[in-house]
Formats: sequence, C-alpha cells, structure tokens
Amino acid sequence: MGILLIVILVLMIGGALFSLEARDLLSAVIAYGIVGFGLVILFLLLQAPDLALVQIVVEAITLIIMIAVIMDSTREEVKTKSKRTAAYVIVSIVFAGLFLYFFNRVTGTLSAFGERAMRMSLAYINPGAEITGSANLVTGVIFDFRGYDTLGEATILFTAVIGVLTVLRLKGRK
Amino acid sequence: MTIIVQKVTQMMCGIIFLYGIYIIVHGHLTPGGGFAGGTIIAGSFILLVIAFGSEFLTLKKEETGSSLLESGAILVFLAIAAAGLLIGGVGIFFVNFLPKGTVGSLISAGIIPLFNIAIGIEVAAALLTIFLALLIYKEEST
Amino acid sequence: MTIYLLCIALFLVGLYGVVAKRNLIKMVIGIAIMEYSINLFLILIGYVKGGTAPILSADGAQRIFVDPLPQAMVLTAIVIGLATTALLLAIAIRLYKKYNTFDIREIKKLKG
Amino acid sequence: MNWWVPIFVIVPLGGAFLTAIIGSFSQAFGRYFTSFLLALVTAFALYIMFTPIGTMVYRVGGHELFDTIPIAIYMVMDGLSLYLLVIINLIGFLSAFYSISYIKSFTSENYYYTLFFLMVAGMNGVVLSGDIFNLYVFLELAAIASYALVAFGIDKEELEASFKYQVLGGISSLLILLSIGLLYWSTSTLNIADISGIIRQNGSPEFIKFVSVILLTGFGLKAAMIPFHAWLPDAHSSAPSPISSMLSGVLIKAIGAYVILRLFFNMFAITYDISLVITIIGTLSMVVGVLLAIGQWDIKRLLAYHSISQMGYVVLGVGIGMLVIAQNGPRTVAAFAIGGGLYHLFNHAVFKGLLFLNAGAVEHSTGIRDMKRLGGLASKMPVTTSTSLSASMSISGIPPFNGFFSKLIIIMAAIQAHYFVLAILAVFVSIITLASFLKVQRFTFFNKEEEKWNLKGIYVKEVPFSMCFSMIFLAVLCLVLSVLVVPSVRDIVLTPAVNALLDSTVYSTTVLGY
Repeated sequence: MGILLIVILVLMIGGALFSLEARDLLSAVIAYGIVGFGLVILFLLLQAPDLALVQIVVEAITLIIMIAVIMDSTREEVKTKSKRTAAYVIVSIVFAGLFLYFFNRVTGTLSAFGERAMRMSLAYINPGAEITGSANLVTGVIFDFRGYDTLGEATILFTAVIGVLTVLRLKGRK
Repeated sequence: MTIIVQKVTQMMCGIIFLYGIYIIVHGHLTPGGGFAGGTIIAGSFILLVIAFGSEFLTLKKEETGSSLLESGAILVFLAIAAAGLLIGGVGIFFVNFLPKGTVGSLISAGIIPLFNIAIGIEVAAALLTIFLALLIYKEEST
Repeated sequence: MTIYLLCIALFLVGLYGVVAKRNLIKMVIGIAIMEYSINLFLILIGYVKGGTAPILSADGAQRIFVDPLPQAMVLTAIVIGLATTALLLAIAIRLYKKYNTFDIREIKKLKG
Repeated sequence: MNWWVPIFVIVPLGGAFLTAIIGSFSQAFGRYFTSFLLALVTAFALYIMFTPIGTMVYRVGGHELFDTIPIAIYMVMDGLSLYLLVIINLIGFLSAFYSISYIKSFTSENYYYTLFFLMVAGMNGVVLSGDIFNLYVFLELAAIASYALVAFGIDKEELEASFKYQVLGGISSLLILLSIGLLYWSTSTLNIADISGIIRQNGSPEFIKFVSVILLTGFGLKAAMIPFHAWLPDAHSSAPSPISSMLSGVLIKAIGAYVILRLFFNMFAITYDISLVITIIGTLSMVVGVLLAIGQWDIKRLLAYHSISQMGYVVLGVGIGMLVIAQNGPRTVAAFAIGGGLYHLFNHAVFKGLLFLNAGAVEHSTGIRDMKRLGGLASKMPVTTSTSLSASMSISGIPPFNGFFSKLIIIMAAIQAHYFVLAILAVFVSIITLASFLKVQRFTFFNKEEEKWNLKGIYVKEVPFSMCFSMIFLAVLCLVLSVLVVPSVRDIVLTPAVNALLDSTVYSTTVLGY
C-alpha cells in the first residue's frame, strides 16, 4: 500500500504545481481539483471513509464556487515581468530543503508510520461505543467526547456565511 | 441549460436529496453524518439552481430563508448542548442525557442523532446561502 | 518516512503559491493546498498498520481500528478550510469587480 | 460542579445566533442587545475575580479520567484566564456601546453585531480552553470573525487589507495546526496539561525546539510581532474604529500573546534559548514599531504601529521573567517582570482602545483621518480632546496614569535582572512615544485653526452620548488602573495571573489532579 500512497501523493504534488503555474485560471482550478480528489482516494486508503465522503462533496462544491467566481472574468493571468530571478528560485529551494531536512531529522526519533501508540484515543475506541452508544466511533468522538469542538466548527461555518453576506453587500455606508 | 441537463437533474435531484437525508440519519451507524449529509443536500439544491436558473427575486427570498434556517439550526444545536447544564442538576455542558439504546440500532446513541440532524440542516443551509449570495452578487453588480 | 516528507513537500508547494504568486485566485488555491496537506498529515499520524475504519460492524468481530481522534480533528479542519476559502473567494470577487483584475500588483497600481 | 465556566462561551454564542435571527427583522435589536449581554458577562467575570475560588477545571461532557488519561475537553479558568476574560469582555462591552452611534452610518448592522458577538465568543473560548485543538478552533472563530469585520465597510482599502490579513492569518493558522499535529504525533494527546507532562519527561530537545519555532512563528503572526507584522497596520487602520479598538486592544493579546504565554510557560519547560528568542522578538517589536510610527500622518495607522511597539513592552517584560526563571535567578525578580508585562497588557488594552475610539470620533465628526488636514478641534469636541489627552499621557508614560507604572515596573525589572541595555531601550522608546503623541495632540486637536472648519463648510460637533460614554469610561479607567500598584489590590487582580505562569508545573498538576 505504501507505494500506492506515494504514487498518488506525487500526482497530487504535480497537480498542485501545475495548478499554481498554469496561465489560464480555469485550468488552474481544474488542476486544483486533482489535489482534492487525490486526497479523497488517500482518505479511503487510510481507512477514513467519513472524511472521504465529506471531502468529495466539499471539493465538488468548492470547485463550483471557484468556477462561478472566475467564469466571466479575464482568466488569462498577467505575464510576470521576469522578476523571478535565479536567486529567488535558489532561495526558495534552499528554504524548502532546509525545512524538509530539519523535519526529517526531528521526526526521526518519533514512531514510524502506522506504529504510533495511542493514548487519548484508547478510551474512544474500546469503551467508546458503550459510553456514547454510537457504532460509528468517529461520530461518537465528534459529537460526544469532542462535541465542544464541533460546536466551534459549526459556528465557524456560520461565521463564514455571515462574513460572505457582509462582504457581498452592495453598499457599505449609508 | 439544455433540456437534457434539465431532465437528468430533475430525475437525480430527489435521489441525491434522499441520499443526503439517509447519510444524516445513519450518521451514528455508517460513515458520514451531519457534515457529509448536509453538504450533499446543499449539492442537490445547487444542482437545481444551476440547471434551471431562477428569477432574481426568488433567489433573494431563498437566500433570506436559508440564512434564517441556518441560524435557527445552530441555535438548536447550542440549545441541546446547553440543556445538559440544566438537566439532572449536575450542570455538565454537552452531556449525553438521553438513553443510549443498543449499539447499532437506528434509535440509539442518545443525543447524537439530534446533533447530526441539527448540524445537517445547518451545513446544508450554510453552503446554499454562500452559493446564493455569490450568485445574487453577480446578478446585482452587472 | 517518505510519505511524511512528501506530505510536507505538498505543504511547501502551497506555501510557495501563497508567497510567490500575485494572483488572488492562485493565492486562495495555495492556502487550500496547504490546508489539504495538513489534513493528510493528521490522517497519516492516525493510521495504524492493518487497521480498519473505526466503525463497529454488526457481526461484533474484534478488529484493529485506526485512531478516530485525528479523523474528528480533520473533519473540523475541512470545515474550517471551507469557511476560509469561501470568505477569501467572496473578497476576491469583490476586489475583481472594483479593479477588473485578479492581479495584486495591478490592484496596488490602480490604487495609487 | 462549576457549572458557570462554559457560560462565558455559551452566552456570547447564543447572543450571536439570536442577533442573526431577530436582527434580520429589526435592525435596532442587536444594537442594544450586544451591549446589554456583554455588560452582564463583564459583571459576572468581575464578580468571579473578586471571589477567591482558585483554579477551576471543567470537563465538557463530564467524562472522568480514563487510567489517568484525560479524555474530555478541559476548560481551565485560572488567574491568567480570568484576567484576560475581564479585559476581553470589558473592552468588548465598551466598544459595543460605542458602536451604537458609530455603526448607524453603515448598512446591515445586524451582521456587525453578530460578528462582534462571535469574535468575543471566540476569544473567551481561547482563554478558557485547556485543550490545544479546541484552542485552535476558537482561535479560528475569533480570527474569521475579525477578517469579516475588517472588511465591514467594503471600500477598496478595507477589502484589500482584509485579504492580506486573511492570507497571513491563514498561513499562521496552518502553521499552528501543523505543530498541533507534530505534538499529537509525539504525545498522542491534545490536553495541554497532559502534553506538558509527557514532553517534560521524554521529549527530545531537538523536537521541542522545532515545534517551538513553528508555534512561535504561527502565534507571532497572530500577535504581529516584528518580523511578522506586515498585516497589522493595514488591517487595524482600515477596520471600523470600534473594531480597531477591539483588534488592537484585545484580539492580538487574546489569540497571540496569551497563547504564547500559556504554551511557553505552562506546556513546554522554559529553556534559555526560547526565552532569549522571545525577549529579542519583544525588544525588536518595541523599537522598530515605534520607529515605523514616527513618519505616519494617518492617525489610525500611527496608532496601529504603536500597538506593535506597546505589545513589544508586554513581551519584553514577560521575556525578562522567562530569562530569569531559565537561569534559576531570584523568583521575586521574575514575578516582578512578568507582573509588569501583564499589567502593561491590561493598560495597553485600555489606552489603545481609547485612542482608537478617539480616532473614530474624530473621523465620525470630520470625515478626515489625515493629521495634516486636521487641527483646532479642542473647543469643538471637548470630550474627545480631554479623553484623548489622558490616553496619550498614559501611553507615553506620564504619572499618575497607568502606563507610567507598568513601564516603570518593566524597566525596574530589567535593571534588577541586569539587562541594562533593555532598560535603556525601553526608556528611549518611551521618549519617542511621547514625542509621537505630542504630534498627534498638536496636529489633531490644538494647532489653533478653528476657523478652518467653518471655511470648509464642515459643521463639526461633539459625538453622540454612547460614544462619549465609552470614551469617558476608558479615560477614567486610565487613571483608576494605577491602583493596581497598591499591593492589596494587586494581590486580587494581578498576582493570581502571575502565579499561574510562575510555577510552570503547577498548571499541569492542578488540571490533571495528580
């Protein structure tokens, strides 16, 4: 399975790079879709069907909204006047390399992929179903053990709606 | 949109809507739950709006309605959570005060299905409101 | 270990998009990509070798489950990401209507 | 059971949802409801502050420990949280009351008050949270509400400032989430007290340093410390004035500085390196912020740069305390320095809140923010002028105003800890601040050009009652807060907050109960 994960992840990185470099905004948004739907497959492979379900619909709706935003705009990106000198590229590559190096170094001592010991979630798995009465343990965690987080999360969505309505008013001042 | 798209949408929309409800109601048994189901329901409405288009005034009315529905649903969510403060005299926020039932049956898990339904309505209304707000803005500003 | 590094590489690609790109939509995409990579990172942490999705089946068989807590966290993070993206896009379309461009340098130039 | 702990989150959230529903039928509802509810919450917080009850630990959902592992989300109300709660709700109440008149010139007031409630709820949630992921969720709530509020006027500058703020805020949030993931990978728990216990025992120093740097970058962006300050001047000067006062007065403290204090004192063991980095960041913010402020002529932009500088004082005071603790220096000196920093935090919330409200009053009456075009408002707007004068004296450290005492404490602590350079820098910055605010006073209010307004045909008059009330209240607070130097008052208000930080292991033992 490890190989499959890596192949999909490399595809996602490629999609992300293409999306950021594409001239046409519509192709950028479509390529961004590759990343999102790749993530759906990874979620399924990593045994998170709840998330795959949420991600696939959220991704679809985000794409619809994004396309609605760019559809009747000048989609062609303005040409950059070669400000991106070689030094700029080198600095970003060096930064990325250093970050990855340090990340690799400090996480080398941590548990390997798929072998982490559980602590807080022990109680969520074994007696979890008895405590919450929910057969889907993730739902049990979301609405019972960590229901308070879910309240915050629902409120954030509410905030975003009010924010969008605020920003899209036609007139701000009387 | 063409007649083909409209006919297909007409046939599919109800099924998608029902599927969303199924996902919400079975949130504590199968993968999914309020968030996934709510997004699916919002998707079915968005599909309808895209396929058929709509009068500007109708859109405006729908937007007000869905925005109100959203606020109401999240208020209900908060009320159920805060009811734990009053019930039983122990004063615990987010306590699961209803009987749990047997694990695996549809009516079980206490207040979790109620939370799922409230969140489902909230998410569906929220996404629909965002979409409609963008659509209305594009019509108004041109 | 490779998989974690690739995940962080995806994060850095998103960061590159946010920092280096001057187009509002590209910047939004960059933020969204960073968001995705962090979601994936959390799920990778929660994976247990040979584990199955944390849902009790009707037959009552004992299985190894993957960690449900990161899944709950990622669900929250997805919704937060959706909220951020929606608000950013609303402001982007508003700016577009005012300046007729998504390019942040043009916007600065027009503002004077 | 301490059933009232979650009230601080439930009440503002309920207020927000009610305002969204009822406010869409009647615009006036939110106007009065917001001030009313926030006044109640403030009174409640003050009542708890003056009732000695010690640290409160509240388990949401009521789940007990499972084999000594905390499984519920914890809400922790110790001295520091309570101190921040009072500041947030007090400034929130006064800003909301000020908004009654100020926001009348905008459309869709109900959205404004809903977002205002949500921002306050988010900040209350952050300071009460004892769980790092929960803290992140409420931090995002406060941040997203503030993004929308910055863009509330939907003019060009506001939208652009909001976009910039959102992009940088988004990066910082994701860096915070990345470090939460790393911490969860290493410790398999999310409870701050539990994480603290585990990484103090067997966390590798390299790993902790890496996570600390990412966390410091994330929260430094939220708190607008100097290398990460780019968004603050735009966002804070474009927002409506009551919101600027909330952002500068409270938000950067509650979701930036407070979390840095909580995590680096109570979660990680204090090390010399991190203390040094925090002190350097604080000093840099203090010096560079004020230097950037000198050249500004836009009154709100100038205030925004001063916010960076004054937050530098707070971080400097706390950083000196950390350095002393890290070197096993005398605890009294550490307590003195931390106390000075926290005292300045409250003072800054009060006088910077007031200064932004003054700027808003000037803008409300004249429609101008550029100081070169203002002047001679002293006789026309007596309340604004006098309150602004007291706030200016307070921020530049003139006795007997509160700013003088907190700066004095920080400088004395720096001398006692033998950081003479830092003490001299703090005095130097204070002098520049004084010069800068002399300029504000001279060009905005005095300058003897009263006829100018009549010539321009702008009829300038004093602002309405609700705005005057908030400004006078804060001006009085500028004087009253000086009593915090009196030991008996300080022991009630400030000392519990300092003690919560001073003993870095007490937090985890109190929260977990073993």
